[in-house]
Amino acid sequence: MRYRMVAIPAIGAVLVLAGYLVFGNLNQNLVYFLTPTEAVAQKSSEQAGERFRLGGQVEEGSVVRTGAETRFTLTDNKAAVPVRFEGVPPQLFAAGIGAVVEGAWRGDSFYADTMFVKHEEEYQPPGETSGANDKAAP
Amino acid sequence: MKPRFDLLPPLAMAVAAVGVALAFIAPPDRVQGNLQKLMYVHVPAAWIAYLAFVLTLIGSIGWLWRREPRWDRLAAAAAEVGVFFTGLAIALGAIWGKPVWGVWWTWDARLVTTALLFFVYLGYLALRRVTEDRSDRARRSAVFGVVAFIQVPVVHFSVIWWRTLHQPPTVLRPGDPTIDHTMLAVLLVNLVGFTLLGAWMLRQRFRLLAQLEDLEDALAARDLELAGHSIETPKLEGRRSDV
Amino acid sequence: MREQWRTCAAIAGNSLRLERRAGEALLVVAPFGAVALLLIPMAVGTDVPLLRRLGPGMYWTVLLLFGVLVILRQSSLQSPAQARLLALAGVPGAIAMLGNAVATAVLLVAFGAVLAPVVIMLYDPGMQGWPWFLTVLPGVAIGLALLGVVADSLVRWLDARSTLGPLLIVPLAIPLLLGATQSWQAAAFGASPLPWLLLIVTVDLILFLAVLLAGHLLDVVT
Amino acid sequence: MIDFAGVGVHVHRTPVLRALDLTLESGEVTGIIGANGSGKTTLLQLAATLHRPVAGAARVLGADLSSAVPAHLRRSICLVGHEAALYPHLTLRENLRFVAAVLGQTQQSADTALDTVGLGRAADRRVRQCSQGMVRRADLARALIAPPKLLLLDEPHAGLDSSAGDLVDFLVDEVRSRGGAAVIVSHDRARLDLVVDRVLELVDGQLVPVRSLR
Repeated sequence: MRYRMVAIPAIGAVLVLAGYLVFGNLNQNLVYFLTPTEAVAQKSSEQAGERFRLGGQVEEGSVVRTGAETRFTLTDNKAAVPVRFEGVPPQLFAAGIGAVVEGAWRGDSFYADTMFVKHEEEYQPPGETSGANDKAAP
Repeated sequence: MKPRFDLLPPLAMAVAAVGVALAFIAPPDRVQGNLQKLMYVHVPAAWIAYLAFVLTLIGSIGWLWRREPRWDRLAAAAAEVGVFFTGLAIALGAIWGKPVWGVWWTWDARLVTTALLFFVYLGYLALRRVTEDRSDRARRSAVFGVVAFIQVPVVHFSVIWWRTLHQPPTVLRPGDPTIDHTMLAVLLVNLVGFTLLGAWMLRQRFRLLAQLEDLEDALAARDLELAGHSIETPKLEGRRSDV
Repeated sequence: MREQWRTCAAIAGNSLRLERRAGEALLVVAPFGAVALLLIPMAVGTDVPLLRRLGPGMYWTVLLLFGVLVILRQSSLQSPAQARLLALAGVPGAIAMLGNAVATAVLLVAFGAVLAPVVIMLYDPGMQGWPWFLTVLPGVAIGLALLGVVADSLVRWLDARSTLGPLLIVPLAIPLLLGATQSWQAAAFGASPLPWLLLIVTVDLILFLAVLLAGHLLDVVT
Repeated sequence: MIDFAGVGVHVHRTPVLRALDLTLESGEVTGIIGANGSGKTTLLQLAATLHRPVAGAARVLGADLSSAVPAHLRRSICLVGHEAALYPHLTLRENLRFVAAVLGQTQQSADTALDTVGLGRAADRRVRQCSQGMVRRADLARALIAPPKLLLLDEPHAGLDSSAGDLVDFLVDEVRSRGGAAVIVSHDRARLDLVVDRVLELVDGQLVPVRSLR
């Protein structure tokens, strides 16, 4: 085929780009949520009511459920943001778990109406406290 | 052909039955409880779906390379099996997701790509259905089968970068699997059982397609009248109105 | 080789001239898309901060869904007699497809350029990173156009082509849609949209290769 | 130029031609007649390398039709069907110049061709504003841009006045004098017999000789 002189460089370029996209260290930059530290820092410059996503760890002992509302604190161990979530949280939602909420600042609290829970990849029978990884380790 | 004992159906049913029975006996998950047992069907269904789409790719490439109808039949049968199991995996995932995640559906990478796979290969099957001529159908669907599959990894990765919430791979990852070993054993039995079931379905569809093509050929051979023969001279006698 | 590119340019020019005469893409599809942008806020509510966030996403969704109408117009423009003419002129399938893709890409860029002010006016989205848009739009247009010519030749001469074409195109256009919307969002969150732009370029290249290598297979005339 | 032996052709899975034999030498012009639906158009499309035979051996300009036909051979075939290959929105000149461009010819050759068929003054009219006969003439002008080795005409006389009918004779003589060959399908026996060397009738998917009127 006479297209070879066009096709071969194109295949090369695809391989290089695909390799860069898959193995290049980009994945961290691609999930867009603000950490509590960033959210607090941006708070003054944000327009009131601007929606964004906030992600962090649910602080131990901070979860309070009152009727349709759940209050808790999201933290990244440097800053903490009080969150009021309206709606039914996912069953896995608990203190200590990673969560991303979507909503806006209202006063000093973050009012959220959507929540994603970071699901853990471990499946364990009840009663065991350590992961299979630890058990199998020499 | 001499009828001979066929091992695949009884074997597939037996292993799948043992797998399902083991799933009832297996311990419930610490966090998710008995809900986690859906995994024993959900994971094999998704696995077979992906495997089937790989077979569609192989069939498509095979047809383009050798131009033999059996490759086209393989691609078609695999796409049907794949669409069925993708649908099953999505439905089971939704049933499992409602209590665990709190929603039937969540905008997570794995879910979105699986649903898109479903629609891409539904389009593949629709393309096959509306194309009349057999070799034309084989050519068009082989090209689409290859183009669609090249795009699938691109879609997969782009959606992963979009939002990451589905759990990372549990079994297929470097190092020791992060799953209890009893559970892993049960899951593996189910994987084997469902793969055998999928292979059985694939083989049945493959044979049925071959028979349909034979039937088509027989019908075509019976009616070999030339197209021009059906046209007659206009019948004008007794229709003239010259009063 | 050079002669083939000249043929490719002739086909693209002819396709664009036809469009200028018939005026279908820009005079019919563009207002249709603008009406859709006007309808969405009526359906989801006229909450200004919400619409500001939805704006870029709506823009790209409308560009993709209504762009399909622009993309699939090739098969309605060419009669079997004209297809036979091209085949007997010895034009390779890949060259004819690339020529049509060039014309479609130009039309999609024009379509996008018409829609952009409508979105800015109606939705008032954040304008951070707008210079990136100038590279993202052609990238998306080229990808959609290439995907379009592949799908178009797959459904050519089929009765169901007007409905089957979009079903084949839209699911595979997801990387382009994500690349476009996420590069906008990355700019809004102060991250670099470059990875998403690279994704779009990768998809464009893959589809270009698909056209080049599969062109002769899809070149059916009778 | 054409060598068909026992060729069968199916269109949409329906058999149209069966066990057809045809040989056409360089410089030869053959006329084809036949009832409606007898497969005349399919025969011309087969000669234009646009069908793949399901049976028999078919060669056109030396190329075997059971595999891909090289582009440069296809370029020396000109098929003028009963449906004109012109874009209705473009002018006659734009249409012919496009044909010239894809054939690798100059724009001048397109303008000259239009002049030759008597459409030089109507060249800037759009096809949809032209009469049926004008469209026919413009479609025939395609054969003048780059003289073909094999000219295939499907009902060229339909809708043409007598002066334009002479145009068909001119085109055929032009091709013949350059060592090419032509196949003409027509119902106009009177005109047909003036230009062709022999007339064949397509009956039951096969060709049978017909006595000339001359």
